[in-house]
Amino acid sequence: MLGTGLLQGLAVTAKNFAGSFHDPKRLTTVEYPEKKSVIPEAFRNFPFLVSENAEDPMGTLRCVACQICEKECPPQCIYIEKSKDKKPDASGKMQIYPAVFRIDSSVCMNCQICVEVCPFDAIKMDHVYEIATSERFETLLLDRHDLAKPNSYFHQIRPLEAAEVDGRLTAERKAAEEKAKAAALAKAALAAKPAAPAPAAPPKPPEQA
Amino acid sequence: MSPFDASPLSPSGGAHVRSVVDEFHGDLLEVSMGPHHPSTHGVFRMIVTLDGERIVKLKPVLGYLHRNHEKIGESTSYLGSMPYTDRLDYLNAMTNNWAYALAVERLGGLAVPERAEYLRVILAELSRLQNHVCLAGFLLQDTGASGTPLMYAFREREKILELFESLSGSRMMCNFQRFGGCRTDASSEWLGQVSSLVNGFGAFLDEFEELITGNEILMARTQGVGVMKGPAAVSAGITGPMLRACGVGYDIRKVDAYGIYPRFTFRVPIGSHGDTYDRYMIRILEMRESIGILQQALRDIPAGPIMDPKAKLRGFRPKPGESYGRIEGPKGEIGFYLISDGSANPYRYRVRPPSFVNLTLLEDLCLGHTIADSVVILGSIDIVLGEVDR
Amino acid sequence: MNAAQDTGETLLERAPQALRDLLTSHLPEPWRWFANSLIAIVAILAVFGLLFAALTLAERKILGRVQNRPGPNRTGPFGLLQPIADGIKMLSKEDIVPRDADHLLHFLAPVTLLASSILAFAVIPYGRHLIPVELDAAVLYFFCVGATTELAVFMAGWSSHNKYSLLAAMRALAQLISYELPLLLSWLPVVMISGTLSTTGIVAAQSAWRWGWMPTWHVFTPWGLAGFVIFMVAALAESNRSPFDLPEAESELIAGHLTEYSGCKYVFFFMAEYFGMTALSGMAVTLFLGGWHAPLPSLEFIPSYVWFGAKLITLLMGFIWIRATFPRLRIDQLTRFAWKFLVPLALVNLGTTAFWSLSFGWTGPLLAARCTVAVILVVVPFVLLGRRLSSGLTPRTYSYAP
Amino acid sequence: MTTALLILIALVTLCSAATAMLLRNLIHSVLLLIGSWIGVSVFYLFAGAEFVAFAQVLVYVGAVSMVVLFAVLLTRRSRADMAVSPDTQSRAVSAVLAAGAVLAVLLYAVLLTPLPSGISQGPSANVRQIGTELMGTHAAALLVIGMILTVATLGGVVIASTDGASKKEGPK
Repeated sequence: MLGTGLLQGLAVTAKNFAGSFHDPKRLTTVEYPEKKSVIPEAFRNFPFLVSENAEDPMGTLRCVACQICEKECPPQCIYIEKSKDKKPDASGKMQIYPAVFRIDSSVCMNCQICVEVCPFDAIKMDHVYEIATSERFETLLLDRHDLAKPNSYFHQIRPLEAAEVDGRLTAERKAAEEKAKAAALAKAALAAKPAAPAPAAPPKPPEQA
Repeated sequence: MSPFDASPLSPSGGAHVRSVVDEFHGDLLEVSMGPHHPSTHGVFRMIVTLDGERIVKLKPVLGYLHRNHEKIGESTSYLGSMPYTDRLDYLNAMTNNWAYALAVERLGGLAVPERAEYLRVILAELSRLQNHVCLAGFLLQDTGASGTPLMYAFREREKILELFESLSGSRMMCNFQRFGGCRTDASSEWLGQVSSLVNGFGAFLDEFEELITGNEILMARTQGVGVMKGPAAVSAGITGPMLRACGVGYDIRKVDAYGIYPRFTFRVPIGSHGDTYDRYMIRILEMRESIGILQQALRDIPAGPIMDPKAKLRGFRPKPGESYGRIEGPKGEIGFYLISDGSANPYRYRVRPPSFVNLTLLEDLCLGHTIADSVVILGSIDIVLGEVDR
Repeated sequence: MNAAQDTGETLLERAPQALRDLLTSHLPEPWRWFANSLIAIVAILAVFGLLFAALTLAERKILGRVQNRPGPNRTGPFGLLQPIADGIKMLSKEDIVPRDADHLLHFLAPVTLLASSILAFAVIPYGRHLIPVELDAAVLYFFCVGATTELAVFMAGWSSHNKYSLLAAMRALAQLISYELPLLLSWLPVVMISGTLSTTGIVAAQSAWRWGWMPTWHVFTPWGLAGFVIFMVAALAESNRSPFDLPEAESELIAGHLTEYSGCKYVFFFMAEYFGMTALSGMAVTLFLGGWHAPLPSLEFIPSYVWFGAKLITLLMGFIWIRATFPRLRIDQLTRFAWKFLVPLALVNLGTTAFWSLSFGWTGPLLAARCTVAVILVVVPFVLLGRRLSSGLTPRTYSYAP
Repeated sequence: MTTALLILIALVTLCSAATAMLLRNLIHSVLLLIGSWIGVSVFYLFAGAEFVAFAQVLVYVGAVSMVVLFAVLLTRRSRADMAVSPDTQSRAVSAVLAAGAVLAVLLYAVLLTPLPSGISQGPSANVRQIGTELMGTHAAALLVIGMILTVATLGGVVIASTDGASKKEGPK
């Protein structure tokens, strides 16, 4: 009362003024272009497509054009066209691949649902954020060449998640290979029999972690 | 009758002021405040009729941010609506997510594991902290406090947002809750960060209150301004801190006991005057209670799964039926009403937005006050236009 | 005074004078007066123009630090070139005048405002020998040029043909009517005590040392302190600074009378605000803080204008500090504060001053009685009026729902 | 040189006063009136009456003009006022009559006042002398004027507060 509240307020601002010079807890600003704040691993901003190999990204995309993400994307910013032919994937199995894979990043709202529903760990969320551009259509409509980034990049931005995904994938591939080997053995053993076992099923969708 | 017509609720002698309008027709100044106005909290517009500086009529104009949220919800899968709920009250994605998840869980009969319930409480209370701290900052900004309280508030909010980011991947558009649990688990070091933040938050609140709560100018600007009476508030459907500031001790965390809230001991502060100062102070006091809840939750959080194994994200088709999930959001009762016809999309998707309902009494609160008060009253209602317009 | 002259006449003390005489000495005698005046005008514009630039930066830096951010630091080292960048930006902006505005008044308003705020610098004694114009009624002159500032704000608000600006114009008028009176009443005691309206005379009246070390500035007397505080509060209102920045109240009136101004005219308003603030602070220094006198006898070797500058800058920092802390008052509260608190307080203060001057000769125990009575005469009205003003406004305690 | 300047100022003063009467825009009229007040104060300055000049600006430009402006802005145009047509012959006649009466009184006063012929060095009254005069010789008159003004102010407040009934119910 009688101005004591005002004086108290002045004391607090004076304290903060002094504190901003010596107390890092008070001056929390990160001066952006020179310094950048540490991005947590979970940070997500726009999807990218994981390819196994940096040299040949288009040949080693994990995506098999199953179109689940296209269906589930809430703002429907993904457009996929399946290929007519098949290409061997990382484990050498013949797979359909996306002939067209486009993401309209001006529509995308970074919700990560495409990542959650992808059964092949083929689409992941990126860490980029300096993506301002002055052109609406050519630069924001990303096609598969823009989207493809190698697995090593994935390891770089999300080491924990990438390690977990890689472990799971190698385990699955090993299992598939063993199954195929067993199938081949069985085939060789029962060469006379006409019916060949069906090709190995695609790896099962990962359980929700 | 539209809530903006002359109503018997009028708490501030509005009826009398109206008669003055008739006497001096045509000599009043009509000012269109917004949608481009520094203090309308987004794209809100008030058509204010002024007699000198005194408000004799106020007509809110809504809808500048309308984007068909409810209709989109009816054509999107249950999962697909979750990120849209982030964008309702974009300060409180976590609580919006929870309310929507609650509605879907009730529709699909899903259980939520223990750990997920604790995580939800922690995130909801953190969300409450950062919402209230923002509100206090914005309200003081509206009284003209040159940004200092707002900056202090945002400094603390930033810490909470960073926690949200490291858990959910996004600062504001968290999209974190799922039906039957949460999307990712919180690491123990994340919980440790939360607990150090929570332990430091009390000191911040003390400093903030020392800065401004006892300030005579603030008291002069807010005490007795925009007085709302309890019965009027109840009949207008007002919820949250707005309602509690007029002395009605109604808190869905206590009344509805959703989630695991009955396990925590906390008090519900209520005001006695129903004016802007009470609305401000109730939020400050609620933050102190939230700190208590957070400390209990962080102490008790068990290990275990975070998703109901029955829950499935893709192709979720609940049985035909309807459900209403509501929680005590920072701004009031945020509820989602869903009707399922057994398909992958809800047949009806309806949001009960606290901001919008709380806004209905704006004219009654402002009548007879000055144009400067109208800005402060609007600030004390705590609206987010993403939720008002949907 | 003589003692001060003996010790204070250092080379530095006379430096501004010497420099001026050096420049004008080769001129013929009849031109010298004109040249001297011109030099004084240029010096004032240069010094206070630079101070204005520095103040805008300082204000932003201090506000930033108070708000826990670094403030502008992109332009030049530590952001020191920021005022230049601001200037270039503002001056290169398009000058937009609303179609329905009153073009002549819209143009005249910033010019009038800037002119009148610069005129106020004429009578302030900046140092022992530094006073641009020696006037018999200098204090009166100062406040009479200051009176036109709000008129210019009104012109700006009214001519803009904008409803927010019109409201701002009304507020400016109400604010001026309310705060002119306490402002005038607050310095009357100084005139009563020093018996002169001339600024040099008022400074001279504060030149003595009590007990050999304590300066006899007016602020160190009970009535002087009260007068100083009233003066500064009224000065905040006169210069439209927070918490009395109602004409340009951003949160309700967008920018008030400045809403329809851009480019160079906007800069004029901005400059005028800072010039007005500086001039009022300078007058406060002159009236209450001993003008250019040093605070201790042993510090008199430092030139007088340095002391004046130091006091001036301290007061200006106070303005910024207050802006960083307080919310804004409402217009009715502002006028009530003036009429029900400041004016009565200033009137009582006149009485206190009368008592002080009547009891001039009291010594010994009577001196103690004199001080006590004066303090009581200041404190009791303050408490009573403050209580009345803030009746019903209290911090509250809250209950919890059962 | 000085005479030319004085004539110029006199012309500006008179012109702004005349235009102030003729303009239909009240705000412009008030601003022109202020201009003429400033012109008058410049005359005082030339006459060596510093104090009166500054007081003139302070009181008239600083305060009276504000009150006039305030009154202009706050006056509500009621329908009764609108009904009176602005320029009728009868109004013109009464205006001329009133102006003539005022002029007559002023002329009478001016002609009666014994003006010193030739340029005399005006009484170099400084502020102190004016103060002593006011507080000594003319103290009674000053007090009476003060009382009258105070009463007038109080009366104004009383009249203005008749519509305070609605204010009582408003916020404090």
